[in-house]
Amino acid sequence: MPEKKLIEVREIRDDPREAISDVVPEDIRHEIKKLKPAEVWPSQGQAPYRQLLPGIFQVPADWLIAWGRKSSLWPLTFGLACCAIEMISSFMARHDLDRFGIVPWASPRQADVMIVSGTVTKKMAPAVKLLYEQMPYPKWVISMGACATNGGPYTRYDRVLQGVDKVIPVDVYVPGCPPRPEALMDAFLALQKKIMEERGKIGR
Amino acid sequence: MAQEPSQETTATGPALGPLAGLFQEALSGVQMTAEQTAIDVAITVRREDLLQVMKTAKEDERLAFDFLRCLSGVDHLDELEVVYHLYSYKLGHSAAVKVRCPPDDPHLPTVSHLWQTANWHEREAAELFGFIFDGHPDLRPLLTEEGLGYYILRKTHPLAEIEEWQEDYLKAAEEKGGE
Amino acid sequence: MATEYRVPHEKELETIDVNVNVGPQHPATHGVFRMILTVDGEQVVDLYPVIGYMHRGAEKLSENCDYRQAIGYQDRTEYLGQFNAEFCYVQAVEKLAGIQPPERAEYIRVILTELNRIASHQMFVGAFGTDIGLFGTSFMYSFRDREVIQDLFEAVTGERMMYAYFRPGGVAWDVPEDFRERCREVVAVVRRGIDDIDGLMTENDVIIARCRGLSPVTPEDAINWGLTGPMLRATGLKHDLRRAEPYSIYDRFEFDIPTGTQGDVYDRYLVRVGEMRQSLRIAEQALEQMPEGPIMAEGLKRTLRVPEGEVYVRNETPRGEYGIYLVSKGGDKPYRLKIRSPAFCSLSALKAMSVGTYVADTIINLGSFDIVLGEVDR
Amino acid sequence: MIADNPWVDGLARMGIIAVAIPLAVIVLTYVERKVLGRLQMRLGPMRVGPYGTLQSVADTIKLLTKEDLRPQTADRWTFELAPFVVVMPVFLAFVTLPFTADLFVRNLELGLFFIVAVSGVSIVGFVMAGWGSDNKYALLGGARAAAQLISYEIPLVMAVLAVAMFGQSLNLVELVEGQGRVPFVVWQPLAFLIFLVAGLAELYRQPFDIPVAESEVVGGPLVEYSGIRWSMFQMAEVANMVLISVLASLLFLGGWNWPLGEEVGAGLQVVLIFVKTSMFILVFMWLRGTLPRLRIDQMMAFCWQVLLPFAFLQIIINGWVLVYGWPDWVLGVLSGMAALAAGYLTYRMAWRAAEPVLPRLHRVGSVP
Repeated sequence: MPEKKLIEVREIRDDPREAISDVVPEDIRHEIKKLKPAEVWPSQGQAPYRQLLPGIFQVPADWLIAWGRKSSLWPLTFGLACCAIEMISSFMARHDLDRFGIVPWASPRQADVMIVSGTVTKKMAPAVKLLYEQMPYPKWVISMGACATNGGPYTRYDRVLQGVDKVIPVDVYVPGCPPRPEALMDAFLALQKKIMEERGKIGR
Repeated sequence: MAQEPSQETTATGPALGPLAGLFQEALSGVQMTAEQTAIDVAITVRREDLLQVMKTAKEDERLAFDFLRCLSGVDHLDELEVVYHLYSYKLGHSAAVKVRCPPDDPHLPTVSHLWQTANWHEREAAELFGFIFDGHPDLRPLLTEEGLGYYILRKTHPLAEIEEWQEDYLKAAEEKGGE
Repeated sequence: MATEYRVPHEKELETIDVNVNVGPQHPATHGVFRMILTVDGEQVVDLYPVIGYMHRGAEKLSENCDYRQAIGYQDRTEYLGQFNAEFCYVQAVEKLAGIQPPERAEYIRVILTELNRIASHQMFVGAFGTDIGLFGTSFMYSFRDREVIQDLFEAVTGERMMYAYFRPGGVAWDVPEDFRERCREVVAVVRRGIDDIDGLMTENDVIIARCRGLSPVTPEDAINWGLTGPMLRATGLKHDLRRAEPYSIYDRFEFDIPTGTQGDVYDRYLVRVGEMRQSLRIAEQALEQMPEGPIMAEGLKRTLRVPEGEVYVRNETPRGEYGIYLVSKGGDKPYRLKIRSPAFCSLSALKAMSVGTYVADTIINLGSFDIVLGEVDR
Repeated sequence: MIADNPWVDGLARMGIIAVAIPLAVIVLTYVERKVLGRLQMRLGPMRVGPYGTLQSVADTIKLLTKEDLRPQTADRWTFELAPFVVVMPVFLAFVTLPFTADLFVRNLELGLFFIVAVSGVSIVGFVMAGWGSDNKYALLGGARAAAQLISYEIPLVMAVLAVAMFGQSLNLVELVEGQGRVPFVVWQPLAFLIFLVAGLAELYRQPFDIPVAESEVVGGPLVEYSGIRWSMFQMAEVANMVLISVLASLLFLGGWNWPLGEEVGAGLQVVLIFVKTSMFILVFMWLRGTLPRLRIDQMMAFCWQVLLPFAFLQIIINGWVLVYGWPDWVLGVLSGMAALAAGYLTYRMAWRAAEPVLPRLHRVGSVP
């Protein structure tokens, strides 16, 4: 019965229009499970590798690993609004964040830093949170511009989230509307400083 | 090259452009009022006549409005208004058609079958002002989430309150942690 | 080409379509646009666009601002062609309030607007090249020139992006003394830069093989779908608001309107590159004609009060017809401000233009729209 | 010979290879970023170490200490083993690859055959990664990778076969020694071009980066991988680039020979092979910076409609020349003419006014 089979095919196919009803569709909302046991990573103020290394190697290992992490911060390609243009500018030839070893990656799995560049609306917030959760540890967040920090000029509108820190933890706030590329660069340097200061403890 | 369109006048001296007359000619049986805005002629029609007016505006030889520029909703508190800005690539003239409806019965006929671009414009107006465009193929919200329950761009909807600053949050968290 | 329909054989391998979610975070969506592709292998059979991830109420907030304060929201709405949006807004206020800006202000506005158009198209060229697979090289080349333009804007307005420099009645302050010389330098640099982009992309065989003949559009369809600007001109219709309904002082300049032939992706690209050259011509002419004199209309109050009325002002911005529908009921705040955004209207045609192409084609098709999400969602 | 015992000797040589490949990958990653930076009018890495030389070291440290995620819905073993399946063939192929006349692990009699056979395995790894990730992008990318890598394997093998026919051997050292002063590229330019293009496609780099296209499928099969597993894919890619470059310089550019003399000292041999290999690597990087991506159907059409027929043509020409004992220059002329024809055909294909792509809604299995 070929006709019947045709209808079956139609039924199996999930209608994209139905998937819209929720903010985040089912097909990108799978649970993320860490490979390591959950109690290893969020250790008590200590990075997990410290529990494996003998004491004498811990200090150099802290320094080396923190140095590696701060020297290759890969941000997530994630333009939200106007600030995204300045973010792109800072990756371009004039400002060239690649000098610091900062190259953008499109997949959250390979990213270390999330630059929230622009207004986060309430419709977008679940997606931002999901992207943050998809990033592997250790991970950092830079809130770029006034909109991401507290809503900026749009803070009094109904559908705008008043600051991305209501959804995900933020490490560095960059002021400005939009911040100049130099300001973003400064944020990266501040983040590098923070990583060096937090060495041995990262593994939140 | 071309000079400013002849119907253009300053806001101080509104002289009715020739388009108003064309509308009267083409739609003889329809009750309408014409006024001159700063650039275009604006025709106000009743909502029962809207579909006929739009159909004529698109298909009549003298009007030939083949392009719907913009569709805006306006909340006049006592009435809701939809303004259709039309343009004719063929004849190079433009006009606005206005239609009003009461806020508690915001039903209007759709024009998305005449101009496909009206599809999204009507969806947007419907979700932000609460219009119901009868005959629209898919009137679900476009810009906001579904099931919001209120219409943001209506004048009665207030702006959001500014939430507490993060500093306050941090202080509160510290106090909690300290206790 | 529609393949002939046949009923699948009983034992034939049965296939189902897969939904692929693209966005809101995806390198090819230029922001926070999302589309759900239903693909049959590599071919797109259905597409559902989702917008509104950046709906942040520029219209509502402008209605609660002073007439001059609302300029800032125009910048942030059209964040690639900021001057274009500001221009449209201040014209709307001027039309309603009956203000006539002085000559010099008009010329400054035209020069900056045209340079801003180039900057926006540079962004398009860069993003388009990345969509099509260039490893950032097109971006680097176009941003080299974009930075030069932005430097000029910074010297004039003090900001790199959100200028808020045009005011109802003129411009905020006069341009620097060496404006003419700097502008000429910028024009020369940008002209060389466009030649570089030509060499990198326009005659690239791979780009031609990818883009030519991809999702062509007829003028009738384009008008029906509400496409404006370069998208419309690519179909061969010679329609530019700067010519068709000349606003400001655009009737004083000589420029051509670049058009395509069949409205495909390659034509849209070519039209934009052609427009960059025309904008340079306009800017050069305006520089030569620019008079000395006041830059602000006289007799303006500190708080601008606009008489009752309404106006729909439309400008030709990099993406097409940008319209401001401004309703005033007297007082110092706009009663209603509606932004007719060109990218919003073009995007509504995305489904019709993409169904039947390959996944990779859909991506560059979307890239050729040159959407700005701030303007789509407002 | 490093040691007298063949086992100790072999293990020592393998150890050198196992250390040298990751080191070469680290260096090449840095070089690639620098070269691409220069192509794009910027500096590239500058801050980490002098002139950014420690950049890839820092990247490696970071990737090794990064969390290794696996999506909950992923197919566990397929997902976790895929990087190894991709990396292992590359290391295996290096086992028989001679760098100079006596710098190799083992010189197999069927060395060329071994390399071709082993490097075909990595396709399985991509399909595993694409399937196991439970991600639509990865699935699309895996399917694309399977289609592309299998298709381009055939012209690659054909080009290699042409060389083996002409060189009368499958032993790489013998093939290189047989070239002497005049490298094979002079006699078989067509095979050289086909090898280069197919090799580029095997590396899935621009313009053939369709499986991992960033603006379409966001890294394809690699999209769900993080940390060390992802870096294994990267290592496989760069090591593969070295493999193809070394192979190209061995098979077509005469390896450690040069036109100026028959007897080449060991030091000069290393320099020669290094220069020739670097040349190919730089060409690959240059192409990456300047060429956009092809569409999948164009890429497949190019393989099956241009590369494969011309590869067969090269083999037929070789057969004529060998059977009838014609002089070598006939082969060179015929192959050169065929190469020009192939180039012209490719040019025509690109410039041909494409037919408008019309919506094709009626498909097999859809409701009419």
